[in-house]
Amino acid sequence: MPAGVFKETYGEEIAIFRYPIHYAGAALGLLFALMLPILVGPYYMLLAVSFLIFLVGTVGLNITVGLAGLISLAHAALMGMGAYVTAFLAEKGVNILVAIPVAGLSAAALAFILALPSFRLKGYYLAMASLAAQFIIEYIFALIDPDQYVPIPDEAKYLGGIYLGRGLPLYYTTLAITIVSILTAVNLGRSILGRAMKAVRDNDVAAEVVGINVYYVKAIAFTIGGFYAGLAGGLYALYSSGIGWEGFTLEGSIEYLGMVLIGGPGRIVWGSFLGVLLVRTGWTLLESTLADLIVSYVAAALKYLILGGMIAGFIIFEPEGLIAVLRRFKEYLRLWPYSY
Amino acid sequence: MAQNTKYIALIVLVIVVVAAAAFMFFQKPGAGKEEAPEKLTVKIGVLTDETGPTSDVGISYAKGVLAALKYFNEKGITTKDGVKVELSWVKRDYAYNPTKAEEFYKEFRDKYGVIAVLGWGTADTEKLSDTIINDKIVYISASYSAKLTAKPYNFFVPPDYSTQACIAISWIASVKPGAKIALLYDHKVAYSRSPIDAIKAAAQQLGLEVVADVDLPLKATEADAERAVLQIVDKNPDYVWCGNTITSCSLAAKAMAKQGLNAIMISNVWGFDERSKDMIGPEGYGKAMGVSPFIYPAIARQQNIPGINLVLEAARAAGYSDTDVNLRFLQGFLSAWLLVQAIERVDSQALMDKGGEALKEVLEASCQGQAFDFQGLVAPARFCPGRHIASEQAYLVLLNENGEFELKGPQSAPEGIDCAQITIQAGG
Amino acid sequence: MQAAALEWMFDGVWDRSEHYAKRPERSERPILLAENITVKFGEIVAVDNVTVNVRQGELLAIIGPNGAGKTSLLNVISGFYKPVAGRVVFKGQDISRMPPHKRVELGISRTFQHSQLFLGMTVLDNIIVGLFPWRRTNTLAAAFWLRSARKWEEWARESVEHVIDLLELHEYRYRVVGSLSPGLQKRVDLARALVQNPEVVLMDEPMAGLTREEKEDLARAIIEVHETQGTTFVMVEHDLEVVTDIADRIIVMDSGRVIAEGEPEEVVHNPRVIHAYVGG
Amino acid sequence: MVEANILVGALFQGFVLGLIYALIALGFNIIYRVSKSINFAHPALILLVGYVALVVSRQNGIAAGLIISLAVAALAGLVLEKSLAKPLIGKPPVALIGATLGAFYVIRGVTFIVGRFEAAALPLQSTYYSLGLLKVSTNDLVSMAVTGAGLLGLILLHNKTRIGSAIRAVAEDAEGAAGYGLPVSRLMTLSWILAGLTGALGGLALSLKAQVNPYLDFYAIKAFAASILAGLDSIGGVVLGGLALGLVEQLASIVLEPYLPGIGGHIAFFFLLLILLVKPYGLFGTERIERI
Repeated sequence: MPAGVFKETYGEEIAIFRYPIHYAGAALGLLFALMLPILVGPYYMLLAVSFLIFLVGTVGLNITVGLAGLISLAHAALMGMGAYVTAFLAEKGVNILVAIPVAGLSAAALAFILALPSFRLKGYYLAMASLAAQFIIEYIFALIDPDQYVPIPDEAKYLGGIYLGRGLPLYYTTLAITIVSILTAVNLGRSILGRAMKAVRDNDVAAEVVGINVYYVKAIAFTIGGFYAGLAGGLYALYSSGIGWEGFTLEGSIEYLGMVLIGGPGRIVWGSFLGVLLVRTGWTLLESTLADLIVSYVAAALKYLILGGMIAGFIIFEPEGLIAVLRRFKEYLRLWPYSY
Repeated sequence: MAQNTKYIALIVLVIVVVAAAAFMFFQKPGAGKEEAPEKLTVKIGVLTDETGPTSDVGISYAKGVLAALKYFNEKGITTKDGVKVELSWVKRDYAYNPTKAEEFYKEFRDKYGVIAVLGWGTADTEKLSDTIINDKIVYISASYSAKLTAKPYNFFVPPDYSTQACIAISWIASVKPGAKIALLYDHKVAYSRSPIDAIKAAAQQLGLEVVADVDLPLKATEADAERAVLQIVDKNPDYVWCGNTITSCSLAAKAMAKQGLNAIMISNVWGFDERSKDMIGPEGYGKAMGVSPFIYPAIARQQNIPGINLVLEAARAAGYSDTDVNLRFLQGFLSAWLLVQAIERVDSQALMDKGGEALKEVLEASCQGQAFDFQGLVAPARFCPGRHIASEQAYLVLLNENGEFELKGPQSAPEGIDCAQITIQAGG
Repeated sequence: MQAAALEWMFDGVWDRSEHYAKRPERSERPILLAENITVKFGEIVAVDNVTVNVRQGELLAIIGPNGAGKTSLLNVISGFYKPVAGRVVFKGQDISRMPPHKRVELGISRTFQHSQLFLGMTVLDNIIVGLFPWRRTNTLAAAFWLRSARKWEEWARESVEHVIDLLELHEYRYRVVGSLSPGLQKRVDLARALVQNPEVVLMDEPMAGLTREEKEDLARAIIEVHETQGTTFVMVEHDLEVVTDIADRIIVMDSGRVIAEGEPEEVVHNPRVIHAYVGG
Repeated sequence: MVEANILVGALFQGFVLGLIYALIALGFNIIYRVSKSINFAHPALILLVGYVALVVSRQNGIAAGLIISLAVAALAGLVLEKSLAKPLIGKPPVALIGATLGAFYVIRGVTFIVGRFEAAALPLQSTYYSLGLLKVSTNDLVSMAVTGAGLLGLILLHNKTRIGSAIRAVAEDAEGAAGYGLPVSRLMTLSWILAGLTGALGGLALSLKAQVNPYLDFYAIKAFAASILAGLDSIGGVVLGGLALGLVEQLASIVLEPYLPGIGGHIAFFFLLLILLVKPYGLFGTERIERI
């Protein structure tokens, strides 16, 4: 806690922005986010859009995995649920800005059903249940989407004459929804519900005995995670001309889990941010660089080797993720040159 | 509280200012016209699957594409009006993940400004088929779904799956009139289902009888294949259509031999190639064949088809051995070759002004004009607006009793029945 | 109707008195009754047909050698173990089938022998989590940090500050509990129970592993709560000295059975107890 | 009505696949017993074995393929134990789940380098025999021999040998076993190697029955369902679970396929979810008593 800052109310103490530096940081960050289209070309702007979409999804998984400690391997399927619901509604002529929240809610409903096993299961059993769920949902997608492609009609993507599906409107729409998602996630994290999730994660037996309805908390953690996954799916439908179930397979779920575990489980915003930046966006950029330098199959194998190695490595050496590494680095810089 | 309000007001102000600035910044005036230079660079995107679920064929296909691009680039490409063209390509492996494919496509489009994409399978081609219309980017792929023939910017070298299947049916009718056919394919996979309606219609028209329609999973084990075969065995089919990929089709052929089903299996183009010999094994010799619009490279060499020397030369120049040149390599090579031929027919000014649209126009000009010729490796291709069916001709390749591939045909599509149209109308 | 629904969604009603109900006077009336309880682990009988009657406002201690079934009995009362036979009655209501968290809501809180704190969280959060059953916000209100969420947070903080004062935990508020000494962890554990303003506190070996000084601090805090708020305590304890000092009544268990019951003085001199402790 | 020959053929094939599922599921079971967690790298190991066997047997014959792939799988088990399981002793089981998921990807990468994910068949000459309604091939016989030997060997090792009882003791109570002077750490290593070996045998049999292709790991994931049916700590139960899964798959395909195409390949997951919902510790598994 920086010196010279005193809080007068309890409310101030748990505010999101507690110190002047927080305000400055938030303002600068927002400014950067808003000006990004000016700073970079259209391709990087679209890359940023896909970054934001997956950030929303990862924030959701970070609540399920990081806060509540429930391993979920069905996150990509939940995202798919959101995308399919959006596609279905858009087909029916519903505006996409209406469809996206509905997508979130329907994915949340599905997640709630998936959470039912978590009432009786923990740890490895839950991981297996969600794995089964991932395959079952994938199978159902394949049945309802036999063409492996559902187009999202452009007509649904208009807001007062502005086409939201590309360029700046796409970027700002995604950014706005992402910011709201992140703020609500932070609020949930600092609420009693968020604390109860952490309690369930740290010691679910004791949590039950000290008065936490563990079933309820687990279910709600899963449901909230599902909501954000669905939201990401809806955003994805906005960004994309069409969806196919092959985009929401187990590999996607593992990648999501990797982003949470590498970035920083339990650090909803910054952990997810770093995870997506490194695992998804960073990798896309790296792949573009590598593709010109080395033989493609080596690059392809590297994808598996590096992502897998990082997941295992972080769990063994730094379970708190990249965010903890950065924090230590920051502390080191702060104290430099006196290392004590 | 008051302090918070102040900050919020500040932030809102910043948002408004920046957003306004951003919008203004992006209203750039259109780029001015330039004079035709000595040399043009054409940007091409290459999407491949070299690590995903279809990589068993995707790797060879990608090699073929790259070998062709390198070869023609070095040999020199000139447009119709004599301007030298240099190809510059960006390759990305999307591992059959449509999400990734879209990301890479947007990279191609917005970062590199490609005017054509050499794509791969159902996952990327179908997904991008609407986007490319807006972006005016020509998309040449190895997904031969009939649906794509109606899309203005999708092209491929051989006939579509439905037409290919109809060619097979027509061949059966010519060899054995009134034959009984059983269908084995994955009922929930777009690629496998795609030609089924056309097959049924063609069979009816040609007096053949479809006696069974059984699900055979794409991810099959011997157990699945045997179960499927057992379900058709007492229907006594003369021919079995296998609409899947090579693993499950070769398992089906084995199961047929095991269960003593005396019929010939005809596989879809992705269900049968050089590997079938080993994967089916001696017990299936003489009982399995595949539809192929392309002449297998090994056969092409035996028959001295002129085009194969070009392909081999390109492969060697790119550092591949002759054994690398298989059917899939050839398919990739031909896709790239089609693009090169289109560039050679385009007017340099049109190419500069209209990009992909100019390529689309010359490709479609072949409808009435000169066809794209591939020196005998595949039937010459013509594309008509709204109907991009390159040709209506394919071979049937039999794995004969000696374990050698034997070319039958070329066979033409049945008269008076529009197989692609049937598939498009059925919505698959 | 609509207004009520909106209020529920965005501004849950919070009545302070609900949580701080006034305690009845101390009396002989039983507040908690565990009747004919039997607990088995496979073939092993941990608790064998035990009946314990806890009176309103008393400080009851359950003592006995290791493996006597004390903790198992406590686990049955708090709902963590399902007994093979018997029932638990709290204020006239049979709570035998109630899940543990519901019992907390009714007014039975507990502490643990080995620290069962949430090690990744701060002291403050560990204590606030105890107020989970009394939360008056829903997910939507929490997500948008609506007035109900903010007000509840403030209310919760006041409640927590109250027990922090009581147990003198001021300087550790923001410390992650994993880094605290065992003695402090026990205090946080007790704080988490007390913030729930329980009618009955079940304590499982609160003194185990503490230094003498820490024991005295803890005992003082317990007595203070006991006397000022009239809270009933049921304490499983090993340390006879502490027990005889502070307990109103003692129950002695051995091998899953109750072997003695009564005032501290008489129990300590009971020959069966001496036998169980010394001779056993 | 289903014809007899279809039913007989499907039941027999279900049985053969069931043995394979059982053997692969035993790999999960062995790891669970000593490390109290699921080894998510196991499916990738199956994939690796398939490709190693393919690549080696092309050059040096099927026997060499068998030996080398067994050696590779044992080595992989050893490396997994040393690099993941050992450092994570004492951490919650979720940590090992995450770490082995990472290993799943790493092994996939290695497999890719080894075999480029091509689709091919192991070079084994097939002959067919007819037993009335039932047709049997060399592939069936070899698969049954390999899996049967593997299962029998493991059960004997587990029940009749000193190593087996030592591993059982470690599985029951690692600290207690250490107290009796058992080399717990060595036994854990041995268990991981053993799991690798069973995976190799299962993977080889699977490569025969499904040919070598990039989605072999999918079948290994389905074997999860077999391992959970009877409870993760019962060896006999796992064998039953595997057989049940193999048969259910085939029967479901016959009965439900007309309504739900491809259900046979996915019924395992419905099966798995149902068991987890209804009887999470399996039919014969024991619920762990938690203490506070």
